[in-house]
Amino acid sequence: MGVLKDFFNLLKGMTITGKHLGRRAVTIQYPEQKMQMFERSRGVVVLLSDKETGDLNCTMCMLCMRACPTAAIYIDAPRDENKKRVLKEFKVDHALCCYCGLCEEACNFSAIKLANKYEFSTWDIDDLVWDVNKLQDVGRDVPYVDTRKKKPAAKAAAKPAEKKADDKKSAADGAKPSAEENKQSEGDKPSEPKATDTAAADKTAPAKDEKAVDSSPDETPESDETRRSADDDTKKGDA
Amino acid sequence: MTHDELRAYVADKFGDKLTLLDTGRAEPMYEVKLSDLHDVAESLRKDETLQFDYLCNLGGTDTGERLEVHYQLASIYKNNRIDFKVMLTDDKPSVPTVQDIWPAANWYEREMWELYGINVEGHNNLTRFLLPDDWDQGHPMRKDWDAPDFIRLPEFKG
Amino acid sequence: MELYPVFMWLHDLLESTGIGEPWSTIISYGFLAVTVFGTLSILALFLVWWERKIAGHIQQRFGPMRTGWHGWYQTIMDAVKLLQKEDIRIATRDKAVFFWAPVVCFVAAYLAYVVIPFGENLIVADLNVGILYIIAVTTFTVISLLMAGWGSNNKYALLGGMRSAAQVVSYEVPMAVSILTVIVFAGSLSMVDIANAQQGNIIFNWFIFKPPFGIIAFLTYITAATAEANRTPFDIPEAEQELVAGYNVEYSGMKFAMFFLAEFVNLFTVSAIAVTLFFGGWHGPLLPSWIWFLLKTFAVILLLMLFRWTFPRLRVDQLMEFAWKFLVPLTFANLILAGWFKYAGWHW
Amino acid sequence: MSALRTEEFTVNMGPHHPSTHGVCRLILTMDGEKVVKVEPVIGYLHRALEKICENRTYVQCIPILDRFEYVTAMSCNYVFALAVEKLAEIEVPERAEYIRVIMLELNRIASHLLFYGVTAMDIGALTPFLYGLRERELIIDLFEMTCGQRLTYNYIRIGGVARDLPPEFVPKCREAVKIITDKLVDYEGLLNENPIWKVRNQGIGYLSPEDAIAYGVSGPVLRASGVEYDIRKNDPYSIYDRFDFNIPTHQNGDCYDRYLQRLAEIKESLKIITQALDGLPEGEIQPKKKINAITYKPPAGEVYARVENSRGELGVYLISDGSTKPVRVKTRGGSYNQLQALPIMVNDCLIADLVAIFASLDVIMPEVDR
Repeated sequence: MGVLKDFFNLLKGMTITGKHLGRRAVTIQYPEQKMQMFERSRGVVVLLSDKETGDLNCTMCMLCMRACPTAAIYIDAPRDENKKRVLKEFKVDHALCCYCGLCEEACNFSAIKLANKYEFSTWDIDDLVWDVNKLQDVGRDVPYVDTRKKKPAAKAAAKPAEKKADDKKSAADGAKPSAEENKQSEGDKPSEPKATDTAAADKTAPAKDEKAVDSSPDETPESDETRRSADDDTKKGDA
Repeated sequence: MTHDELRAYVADKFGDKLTLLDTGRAEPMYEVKLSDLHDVAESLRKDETLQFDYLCNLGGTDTGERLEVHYQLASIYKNNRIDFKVMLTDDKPSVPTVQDIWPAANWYEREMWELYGINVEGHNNLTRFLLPDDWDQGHPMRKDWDAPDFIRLPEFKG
Repeated sequence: MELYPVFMWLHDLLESTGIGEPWSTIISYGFLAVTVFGTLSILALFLVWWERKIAGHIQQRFGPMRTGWHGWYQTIMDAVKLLQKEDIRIATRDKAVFFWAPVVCFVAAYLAYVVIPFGENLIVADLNVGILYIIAVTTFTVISLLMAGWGSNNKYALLGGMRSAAQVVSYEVPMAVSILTVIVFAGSLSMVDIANAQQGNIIFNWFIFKPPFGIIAFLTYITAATAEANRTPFDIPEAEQELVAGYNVEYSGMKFAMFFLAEFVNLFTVSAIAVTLFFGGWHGPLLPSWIWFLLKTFAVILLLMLFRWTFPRLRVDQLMEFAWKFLVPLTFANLILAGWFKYAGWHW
Repeated sequence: MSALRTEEFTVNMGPHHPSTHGVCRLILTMDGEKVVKVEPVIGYLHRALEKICENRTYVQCIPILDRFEYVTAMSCNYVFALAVEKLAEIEVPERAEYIRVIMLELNRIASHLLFYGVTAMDIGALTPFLYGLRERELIIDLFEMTCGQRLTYNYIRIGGVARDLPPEFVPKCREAVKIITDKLVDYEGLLNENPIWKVRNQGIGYLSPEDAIAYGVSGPVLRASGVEYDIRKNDPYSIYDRFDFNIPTHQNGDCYDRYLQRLAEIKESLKIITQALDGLPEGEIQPKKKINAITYKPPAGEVYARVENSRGELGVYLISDGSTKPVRVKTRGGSYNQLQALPIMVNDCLIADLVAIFASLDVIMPEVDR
């Protein structure tokens, strides 16, 4: 009886859907309920700050910029008279970003991260280009594992003398509203790692770091016209 | 048939029509002369021992110096793989179609014609394919192709 | 036994105020029409919401949740939105046909409610050919779908219109024949009489429990009715995966809403007929009659919704084949056998 | 009496049509409901991925190729990594190979579950779509937990994988395998024996094995035509030769068999995952000599790597000149050939059948257009 068999197969399908009728929904009501994001989820790009000092971890080595497959990161950090980099501009275009996480992997200083935050839509596509302040603000409460090698230890050793000088300054800044302090710290930032660099105890550490990063200190990354030679490249690859 | 046996068989069967390229890998890669292309392809397909009945991939390449067309073949029943390619040095590059041997080549050849400007003789339908119908800006996969809105990644100095 | 006394009462009341003859009749008819129209519109809106909720829960979603408690006024807001939307009219349309199609569809859907008994005394007019009238009037829908398909001047819409014409005409036959089986049982064409014939004996006087003809008639009826209401697995006129939206592909705004509401009114119609014919109409103990009627109707609608959210869609030729090669012979055999049994006087 | 002559007309199905899975345009020549001729028009999603890859370093190509076949982005990652590994003869650590196999097979299941839902939806049953996606979500969550993304993973890298599995991965993966195994009963109960499903699919869109091979059709579509050819077995890559699994085949080559074929493959993939989870060793996940994203240079040469993904043969033909950027990345996806073979499956079928055939091929347009 083919007809009866078909009929019961139809009924079987209906019992399956009917059974689901009484079950709980597996979806959630988004704006009210939010999913617990995984720790590794790659969302918005942020800049991380030092847990103690609150300054950017970024050393302006430009590795993230070079690792980015979509040219979403733009860094402008010319050198000052002491041949140290001064951060002028750090922009991430979230509209260009493909959230691949290569910048995070390229970074040796735990400075950039794809945080597990996802609510950053805007009305205007231009608002998706975040400057350093915004990147740092959003990144302040992002937990991360500090993988900076040696530096923290060296810093701790070199710190005390410096801390005092810094403390004074921050005490003076303390009275100012936070927004201004951000700006202030941004302005100060480049000078901060510089200070540690000059400390005698630290002399060797940066050199080692540079090697590991395989970006030499003499790089001038901005001049697009000058191609870097293939030979140079191989050397670095081998290093 | 192992790769070595395949090499030996092909050398025996085709002689200098198929030149083995040194790629350093197990799977053999051959170079074929443009004039022999269709014949070689047909005998690869028809040969009882080889039976390359399955066209994996076909496409053009611009190495910067010359254009190449590569063919990746497989045999379903004999379970072999073979690659061969043809170098095009002509100003007006052109290859014979292999559509009659592997119907699958149809779209691949159309794509190649469109993106590399390699003419395919005997193809039944060389019309715009991936690009817009009114495309008139040349063959974009060529290395020297450039267009005002084509953005390359910024070059970094070492 | 119908709403007619209400009409008479209203008519007399208006007469006594001295309005004069044509106006008192028009106003009292208008009152009746508005009552039916209002009830049905609310029912249709409710059904849209309910269907979305059922679909949601079958698929382990929530369905509408944003507007009010479990989104209860979602469809009202949808209707308001559709009212406000621009009425897009393509330039190449057949103007008159395009305009009248949704109107015909809407009116045809509502006309059936003249003879549907919602409860003991809740019927607009108890025609003695009630069921015949319903079959006649619901067929108007097909004209409207054809009009929509033709008037849109769109190939997809035309295909949808043609499909629906073929489908509705085909399924009209098994549907009418299965209804005839019930008429054989009841011996009357009046909806009220059919319902009354199933009174008493708890539920075992229902026509569905007249084995085997009742159950076969019900199954064939419900199949044909699904096709009549253009619902999955017979929703090929709109088949969104094939024809995008079929006949209403070019409609927007309120015109689309009219098609949409008419579809759900049709759903209620076929279920209400099923209840009247097979499930004892409004008869039931304790609760008021209209509550029984609505409960039974919603149960049938739930069944139809379960169909929709479980089954894939049939193809157009298979649909025809199923109607002509399976349903029509089956229903005719059923009718003839039922008539023979009745004539011979075996167990009825 | 002369025969009744009806006029053929042209219907433009797509690029924006609910059942063309993206933006494929099919120009149909129709005689009433009958499709006389179908001509696919593609290119609406052409993003010039191959050209973009020529302008990126090898590691940067991987996130670009994620977008090539985004439903199984893991195998896109993998096939490119495999090509470079073949080229540079990189030894991949054991643990990385196991993780790769787990990920590839999970991704295959996710893709087939999506197919299950989408095909059912194309044939008019809306509920299976949600059920399919519900279980797919489990897998996507596993991916997100491991690599941080839900669709474009950038996880399988040259020489290994990007990150090690999180500790909770293995138990959660086992749980997901168990749930999917249970839910498969529901899936089959809903559609397999459903008479409507059967009449809609059986005998529709027949593809003979000869035609399938000639048109380069691969994967489940090829195997549903009765050709037992699976690159995992016939040209083994990674560590597939260590696992015990079968290559299911079906003989009829119609839409129904293609559907059954994919359900059968889900079961085989579940088997592989269970075995891989059991055998997962400890150890490194990246080669000893780390691949630098910016400066990595494979030796000059050319290679064609191919893997079996849920849509068939996924291949990358890679030419390197020894610099940081590839000279040529030619990608090859299963959908390309499947779509090319669509016209030969459509012989005088109805428009509804065309939808069923198109759905049964499981074409992903970005893979066709690239």
